[in-house]
Amino acid sequence: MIGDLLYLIFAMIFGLLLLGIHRKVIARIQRRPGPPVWQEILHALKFSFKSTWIPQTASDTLFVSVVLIAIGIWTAAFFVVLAGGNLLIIFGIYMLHKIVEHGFGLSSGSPYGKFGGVRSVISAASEIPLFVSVAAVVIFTGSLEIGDIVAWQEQAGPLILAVFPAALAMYVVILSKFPFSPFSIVESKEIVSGYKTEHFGVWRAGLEACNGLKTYVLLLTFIAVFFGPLPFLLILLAMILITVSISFICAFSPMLSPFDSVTIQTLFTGLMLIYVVYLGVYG
Amino acid sequence: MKKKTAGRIAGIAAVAGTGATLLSELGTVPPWLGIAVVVVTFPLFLLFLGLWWMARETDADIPFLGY
Amino acid sequence: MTTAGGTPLFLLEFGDIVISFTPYTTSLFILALVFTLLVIASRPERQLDIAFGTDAYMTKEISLSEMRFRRFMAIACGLASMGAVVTGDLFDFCLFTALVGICNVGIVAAVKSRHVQNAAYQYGLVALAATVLLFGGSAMVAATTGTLSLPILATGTLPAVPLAVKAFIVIGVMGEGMAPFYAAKAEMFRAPGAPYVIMCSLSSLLIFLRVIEVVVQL
Amino acid sequence: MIIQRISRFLSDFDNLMPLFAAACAVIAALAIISLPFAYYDDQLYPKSIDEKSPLDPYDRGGPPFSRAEIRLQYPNNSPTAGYVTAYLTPFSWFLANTTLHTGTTIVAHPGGILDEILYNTRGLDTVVETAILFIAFAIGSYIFRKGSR
Repeated sequence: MIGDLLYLIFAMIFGLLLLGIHRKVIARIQRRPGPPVWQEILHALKFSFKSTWIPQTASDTLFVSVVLIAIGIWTAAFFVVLAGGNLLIIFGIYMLHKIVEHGFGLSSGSPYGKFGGVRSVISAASEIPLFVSVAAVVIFTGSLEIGDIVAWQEQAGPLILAVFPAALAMYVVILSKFPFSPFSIVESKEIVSGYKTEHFGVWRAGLEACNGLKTYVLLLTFIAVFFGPLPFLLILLAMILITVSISFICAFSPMLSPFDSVTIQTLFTGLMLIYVVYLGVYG
Repeated sequence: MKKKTAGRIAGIAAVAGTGATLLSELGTVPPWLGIAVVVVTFPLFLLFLGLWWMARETDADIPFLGY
Repeated sequence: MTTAGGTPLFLLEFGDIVISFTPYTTSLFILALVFTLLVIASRPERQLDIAFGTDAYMTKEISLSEMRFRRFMAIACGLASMGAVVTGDLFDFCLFTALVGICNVGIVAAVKSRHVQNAAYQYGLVALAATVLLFGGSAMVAATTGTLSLPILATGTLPAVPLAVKAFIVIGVMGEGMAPFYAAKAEMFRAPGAPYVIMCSLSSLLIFLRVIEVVVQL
Repeated sequence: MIIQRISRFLSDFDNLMPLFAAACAVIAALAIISLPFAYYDDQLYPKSIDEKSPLDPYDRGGPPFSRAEIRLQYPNNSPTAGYVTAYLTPFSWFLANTTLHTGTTIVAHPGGILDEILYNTRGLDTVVETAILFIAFAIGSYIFRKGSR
């Protein structure tokens, strides 16, 4: 159990490292030198050393507590995955990250933050593909407990072979949460930093910590659900590989305009829905 | 917030989190309770640790306003 | 007795309606509770507006009476979503969902912005229409299975609910909570008063998360 | 591009109602195609419809103020089901077991009094139903007052 605590801190740092690798790979593809891979870890530390206060226009309780909630929900998600808990809880937490984004964006009173928050509401449509992939997983494994799903894969092989479209849907979901992706409209540069604009100092450091943990947990869930039981080092390797593949997509594609991003994700959801109904009826 | 307060809260959160984890390992409290305590205390610990190590111990400088 | 959300930790009995706390519904319940407490504790932010082309900017203040009313609505919305995520009865779930829908309109009804109110009006119309599907769906569930109790429906011993009926319930919840029909909700979000406005989106996400569990186990 | 056209249509909230109506129409069509649904007649509320009664669809049968026969989902949770006082909120249940004055407080609970009229058993439903009405009334009155100021 104490090991779990250390693992939690490791997950946070490794998640930040993955984000750093992400930036580095994008930079190298675009023929820039790019920051060192541990840049995001340094970022988190740097922000925690900066001066901290609360903007005068902000709704202060919300402004601060939303940072606590952001770290809290992903800590909970981490333990749920670790314990092989319910997949629905993970997705619930994923959806709640939206609320956290709204809270970040709206609580400060800044117009940039507000636009980030409003875009986060618009992009809520990207959550739907996720649920459709759950349905496909349930049809095959008959359970929503991550432990059961992993156990099922021990006998029947990785789920990604059985339900490839569902894995693709979940991949898109992870992609939309990565910075610089075509779907990351909530933090695009024309609205400064989107919902994070007004959170600086320790608040931002907390957000960075949450981002690291979030990246780790999402990738861990993806690997556990679609690749089955892997040894620890192989999991880390798989995470790096998935991150690199996402970096390639991010490097080669422009960011979509907000409503286009949603439309494309919605179309994708429609396809997934048809696939799941097909699976449910004929599978 | 004073440096001392922030440090204390971070300390309490750290002790509570590790304590609950230890207790659940020993079987005194059920495992879910240990996890729940960690979920609550971990964010508190992180934030107040940050607030603690950057907090000023003296008064701030007079800001430069002469543009 | 295992449901899609896990084995119930305990069941709270309200006569023939049972409120079930599975790990899943409990976590949703706690989140709704936390945000409701936040609504009670926090004051609205003062939104900044920049007048384009000039250096001028102004803050939008929320008057006390408006704040009170919106806080009341946001708390009601929080309570409704708490009810919706834990209830173990389909009809009851539909009722709570309808309550969430009407509270969402209430949260922004007091805002003095024509644009926001127009969006809220459209949203209100959709929420109104969605109740037909919602209650129609639950009535059809009762007709085809003879029960409304979700834990009993989850046992899988009853006749299967037709796919179209499940779709009725899902689209009803979508109409109430507006998950994919996001346009109006996004416009409603432009209203000042962050803690209250967040409740709109939190409640709709929560009922949506819950309906996934409900539909999976029907 | 077609995607841009779609997203422009979606982004206008005035198009919301047509969009939702279209979605409803599609699903209703789906429901009509999949008809008939099997009717499961072992119901919670056993019905004996007397078409000759002047109260026809609303005649719930049985003499008033006596126990109505209801097939319960959870019989052990509601020992008093079928009686007029079947549903008591936890607080009034506590009062009823400790004092002799619940009868005077039951009217204060919306569920209590409405149950008498409606269902005899599903008390929580009636509480939520009235809550919806109250909220709608609150919004309506607030907007009305705001307009008159």
